Amino acid sequence: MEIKALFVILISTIFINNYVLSQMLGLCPFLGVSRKLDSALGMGLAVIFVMVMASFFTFLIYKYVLIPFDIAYLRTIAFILVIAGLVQFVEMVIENISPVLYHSLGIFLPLITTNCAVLGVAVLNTEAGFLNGNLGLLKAVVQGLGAGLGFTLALLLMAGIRERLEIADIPENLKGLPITFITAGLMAMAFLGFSGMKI
Amino acid sequence: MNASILRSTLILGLTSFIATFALSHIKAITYPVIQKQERQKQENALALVLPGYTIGEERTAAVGRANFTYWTGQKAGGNTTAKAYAFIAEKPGYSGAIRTMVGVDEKGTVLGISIIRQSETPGLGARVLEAASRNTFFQVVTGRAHETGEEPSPWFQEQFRGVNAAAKIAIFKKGDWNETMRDELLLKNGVSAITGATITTKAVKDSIEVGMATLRIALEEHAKAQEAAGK
Amino acid sequence: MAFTTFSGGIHPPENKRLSEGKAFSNLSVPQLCYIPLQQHVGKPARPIVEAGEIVREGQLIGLADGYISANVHASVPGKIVEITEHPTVYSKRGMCVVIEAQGSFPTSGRPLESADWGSMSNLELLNRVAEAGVVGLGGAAFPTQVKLHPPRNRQIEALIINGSECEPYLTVDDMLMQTFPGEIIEGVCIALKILGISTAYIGVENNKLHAIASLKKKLAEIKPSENIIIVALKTKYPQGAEKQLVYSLTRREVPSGGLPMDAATVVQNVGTIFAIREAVALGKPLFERYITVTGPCVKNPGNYKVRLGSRVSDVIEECGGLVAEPAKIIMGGPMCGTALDSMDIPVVKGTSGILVLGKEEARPVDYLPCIRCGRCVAVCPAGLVPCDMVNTIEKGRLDLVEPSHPFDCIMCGSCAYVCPSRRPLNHFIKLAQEKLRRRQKE
Amino acid sequence: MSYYRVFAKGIWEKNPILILGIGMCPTLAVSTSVSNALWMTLAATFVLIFSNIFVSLIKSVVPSHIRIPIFIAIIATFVIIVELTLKAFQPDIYKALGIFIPLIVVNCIILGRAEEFASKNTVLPSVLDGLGMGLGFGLTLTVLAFFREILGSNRLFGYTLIPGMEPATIMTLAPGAFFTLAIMLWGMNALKSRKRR
Amino acid sequence: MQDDKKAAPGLLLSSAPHIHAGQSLKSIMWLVVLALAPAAAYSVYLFGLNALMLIAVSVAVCVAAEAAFCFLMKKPFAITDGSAVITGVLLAFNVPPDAPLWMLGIGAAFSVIVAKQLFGGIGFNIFNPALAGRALLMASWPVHMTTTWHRFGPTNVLSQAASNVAGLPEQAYDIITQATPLGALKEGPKLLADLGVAPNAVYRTLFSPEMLKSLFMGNIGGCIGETSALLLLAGALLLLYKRIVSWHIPATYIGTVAIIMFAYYSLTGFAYAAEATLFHLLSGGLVLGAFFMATDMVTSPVTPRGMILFGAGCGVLTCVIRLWGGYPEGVSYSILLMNSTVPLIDRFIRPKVFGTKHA
Repeated sequence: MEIKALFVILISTIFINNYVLSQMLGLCPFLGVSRKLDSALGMGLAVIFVMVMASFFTFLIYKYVLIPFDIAYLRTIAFILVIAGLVQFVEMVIENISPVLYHSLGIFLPLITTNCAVLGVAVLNTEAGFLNGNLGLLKAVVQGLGAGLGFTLALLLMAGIRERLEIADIPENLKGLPITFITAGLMAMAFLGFSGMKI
Repeated sequence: MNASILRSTLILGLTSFIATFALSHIKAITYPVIQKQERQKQENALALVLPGYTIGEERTAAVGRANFTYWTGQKAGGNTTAKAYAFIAEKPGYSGAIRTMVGVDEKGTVLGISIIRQSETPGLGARVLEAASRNTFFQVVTGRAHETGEEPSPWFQEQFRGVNAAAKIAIFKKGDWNETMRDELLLKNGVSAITGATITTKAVKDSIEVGMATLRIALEEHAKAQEAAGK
Repeated sequence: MAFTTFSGGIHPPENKRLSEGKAFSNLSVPQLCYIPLQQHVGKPARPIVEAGEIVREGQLIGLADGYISANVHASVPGKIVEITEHPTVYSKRGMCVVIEAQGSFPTSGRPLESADWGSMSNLELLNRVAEAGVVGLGGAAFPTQVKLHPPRNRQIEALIINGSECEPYLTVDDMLMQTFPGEIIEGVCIALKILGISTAYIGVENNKLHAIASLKKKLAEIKPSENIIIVALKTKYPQGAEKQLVYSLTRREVPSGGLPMDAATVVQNVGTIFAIREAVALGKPLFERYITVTGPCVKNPGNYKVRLGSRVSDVIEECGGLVAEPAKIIMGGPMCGTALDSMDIPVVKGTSGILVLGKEEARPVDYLPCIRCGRCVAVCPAGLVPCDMVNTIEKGRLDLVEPSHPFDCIMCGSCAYVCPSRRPLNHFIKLAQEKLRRRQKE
Repeated sequence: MSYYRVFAKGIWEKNPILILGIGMCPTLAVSTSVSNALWMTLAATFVLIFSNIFVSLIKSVVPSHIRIPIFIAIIATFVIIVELTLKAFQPDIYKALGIFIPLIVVNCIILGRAEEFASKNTVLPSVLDGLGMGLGFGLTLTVLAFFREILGSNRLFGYTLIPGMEPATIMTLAPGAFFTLAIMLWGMNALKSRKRR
Repeated sequence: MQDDKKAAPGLLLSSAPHIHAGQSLKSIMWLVVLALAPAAAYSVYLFGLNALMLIAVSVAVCVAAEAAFCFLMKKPFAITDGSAVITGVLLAFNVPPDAPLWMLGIGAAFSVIVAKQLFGGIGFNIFNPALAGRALLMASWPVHMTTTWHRFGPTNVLSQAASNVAGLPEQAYDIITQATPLGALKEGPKLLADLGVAPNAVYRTLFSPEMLKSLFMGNIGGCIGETSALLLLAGALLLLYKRIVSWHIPATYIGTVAIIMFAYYSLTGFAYAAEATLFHLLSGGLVLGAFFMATDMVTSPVTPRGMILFGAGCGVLTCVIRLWGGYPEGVSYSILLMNSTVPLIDRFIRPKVFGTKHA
């Protein structure tokens, strides 16, 4: 039962409520880092990693610090500082452990602090109504994972498409951001096919 | 080096302190308002589904696995006091749960419903909230707006008024409901589905039926408990 | 029976019936001969005659200049009018030796004495090939002595004879195999001796059953000590492309960027083998060759022996002239040949045929955008994705082309043949190859 | 740079959304109706101006290596102020804007202005800069919302526009947001390239 | 040059090859139109004049929109290439037969301009224009897209089958006969159980041999072009024979759906596993989608292996949406979703380059 619930959360956050294409979160990196497939993959992996970590820590802080001390209204400031600190920490750790990994992920890490999808997942984990019911720690982490995977999926698809659009006869003034938005719109339309899905 | 770290820590700490201090003040100001708002919202919903009734106590009963919350209402009319109840009904609709506040009288006749939460498809299921707006934008800006105090209630919710929740409620495909359909539909204890959103309609209908059944059990248990306490 | 083949390829209408089975006939000697000094890959030959000089038939007039080059001989006896620039199939202004025919023809009509090549050394044989100016007659025109003399560190295991003639319309190799099976087998033996090996495969497409039969019959008669195997191949274009032929016969892939010798093989066209045999056994320089003159616009299509340096206009006239307005005159086959802008261009060693197409047959010049139908991918024998590669090239993004292996394109033109948008895909790839090569040099 | 220029650049030549291409998430997510857009503008501009003020005030005190956390803390404080105020006094708007109120914290426009402008300028220009940027953001957002509300719900400020017309629901959904902004950006590029010529 | 009289100025100069297989963009496009023609004609017979009007409006708007856009953008316009006509026909094929004309007009303009021309016109679009148009309509006017099904008289097979179910209340009759077959399958049992009809009665009706035969022949409700599997297959055979469509995508698409559906119904212990599988293959837009829309050359992979992956992906998504999704039908959404993966498929699935070790 538990496993099934986790699976449902995972599928929902990847496909049905994709963070980028249906919730419109994390659009800045989605637009900024989708020009090349390689960097899209790097960014995606970094985001997955940070989202899982952030879900874990912010949930603990929310449940065991903010709620007991009745300072839940401070969650925004608490979460963003935790995420900023986390990103900094992860950056340092990766740099020490694996320079290769740091080389491929490192440049994206500072960008993640201001990725609203990361703060978004942390905040949404604390909203009782989201995804039918209160989330436990495990569910929060799975939601973080799903959000990261969904973000990465959208990012990779977009990067593939944009690499192909490099050589398309797009009207001059539409090149760059506008056509990317059109593509995102069409992708979002395709993702509407998942709406109303019940697993 | 050490001095700079110390200074940084000090500044960070000071900033946090000031921020927290300021925020706690803001919170002190806004919290009562927020709580009042939330209470107000519930009262409004209850007033909407139990029109003319005085809201009594809020009761919670353990029915089945979950806790069931309901409210009692009373209306003094003539020599008798009419009793009524309100409860929250919930069923998964097309996407996500649909939560409805339902008011019924003692016989189970629906006095009013109010959909509190839904995330149905815009243009289809989300039309459970659709109300025919009396004024158009141009009427408003040209100052020819109808003089009406409140917005009309959504037709989908309106049509439940008078339906017997204790019996099976039938769903018909008659298109958008209007006042002229009321008698014909009530005769069959039915409602008209939202075009293209039968699932949503059925979810609301089912939730009301189930909620009504649960309410009955809860009331019986309450009566039993009262009896036991009385002895 | 499943015939051995490669993956990809196309089945264009063969259109060989026009000239198929028509016995060779000699075209009369042209009055004026324009003999290009460049008839091969590599450096042009150095002229060793001057205007006004009288030359014999078969006399050396251009000397191979460098390692990759080939001798050029006079194809008619007569007086050298001038040595001048003249359009050739390789260049708009190629140096040509112009000979006005006069005097006697010692070689024509009389059978030549066969030399005892069996007693000669390898080097001696190779020299005879080089002296005769033999180059690849299939169209590539690579100097044959170079090909027959691979570097020491390369182990060669088999000689492969290309009798596929997969180009539509052309029938000259087919007729060579039908007419001169004995000579070809002798040529194979010579080439094997030069290479110092004993295995040869002759790959013939299964639409040339007569050729296969006559070769097999002759082989049974001669019973050479060498191991010569005649293999019927599936009829498919480009069966005769070197790398595909090697793969079909040996299941070995010539590595990307490599030559057949990297797959331990040497490939020679049957026409070249015939020329090797004439050079070695008869001591006859390469100054004439068999070609197919064909196409719906030619009055008497057929297979002819032509003196090198004959102009296309003369050749066509000798074949009865044109019966319809030509849209395109092509030197070589319709898939790989070159479209000519002038009928003054002379026949060279690498000319396997002259094809005159009408408006109906010729592929139009205009093309449309790619619709990514994937046909080019399905037919590409090199396993490339021509459509994507060319879309990138078309947009000038040469920086993105490299990963799609542009240098593995063998220019067979299968992609352009099937492209519904009529895009000149292989042409674009060729341009990209040239640009990339230039860039690499810089 | 004159005060006027400091103020006006955010509206057109350095419009955060149309030119700089930042702050996309709230732009797209809350532009379903004009009133949402106006409230979002108000909220964001409030945070923008006050964080700019405080950043410019403390810029000389803060060591550069911890400036980002400090800026974030300042911004977050004002975001929470906005959050609580809206929740108390405009609960419906708070519900409609939802998660995008707390997410003002990570809006690139605000941190960007703090980092790029307020930390280098005095208070008055910082206020003007914040106001200009907020206006530029709001203007774009409102135009976007204007079209989306009309086309997507046949309404303007919540009132029915043309009775009987069937609106295209997609305009209220994510794809509609993407398409409308794309068209706005397209028009912007066309204007720019015409000016260049 | 000495002999000027022999110069031939009328000669075409172009690169090799000098001959061509003959099939052109134009001939391909018009053959596709021809292959769609029987289904179009039948839809007019089945649904009446409105179907004809819808097809005509859709085609006209597509062509006009393309012409207008090309004129405004000063691009050459090739009406004869027929691609806009195909988009128009396919879009009309994907809407209910009683849909309003104005709606289809908007969808057609969107298909051609946004989904195709903004990306650079023919050959550059990422998404199938007709399906993008349909998705737009689906999200914009869901009521028209999901409820304007043609109401058949009592001669229709669903009506007849429904009247065979014992004790079917009037409302239940409506529920079965007003929906498409897939809609009836998805929502029918649930809605009817409410009215006291056992789900098995519904299944018996839906999976009866007459029903399956009707699905094959096309005497059934549904979108304009999807009803007759027989006529669509006839058109598809023409395209297969002319090698305009290769087997890879349709075969893997339909095959995947068959395998998953059969596995699903068998594993859940459903009594009519085989019939249900056949029902899924013949109903909805599967045949239309697999042969005419998933195979759209521009928006599908170029390599055979890529096509197989693409077809299988379409099949999996279609099953997922049909079995668990909110919509009864998932063909068009699954093709659209797979369209967005094509650049990645094409990038990572390439043929093995001759003479190299790896692909």
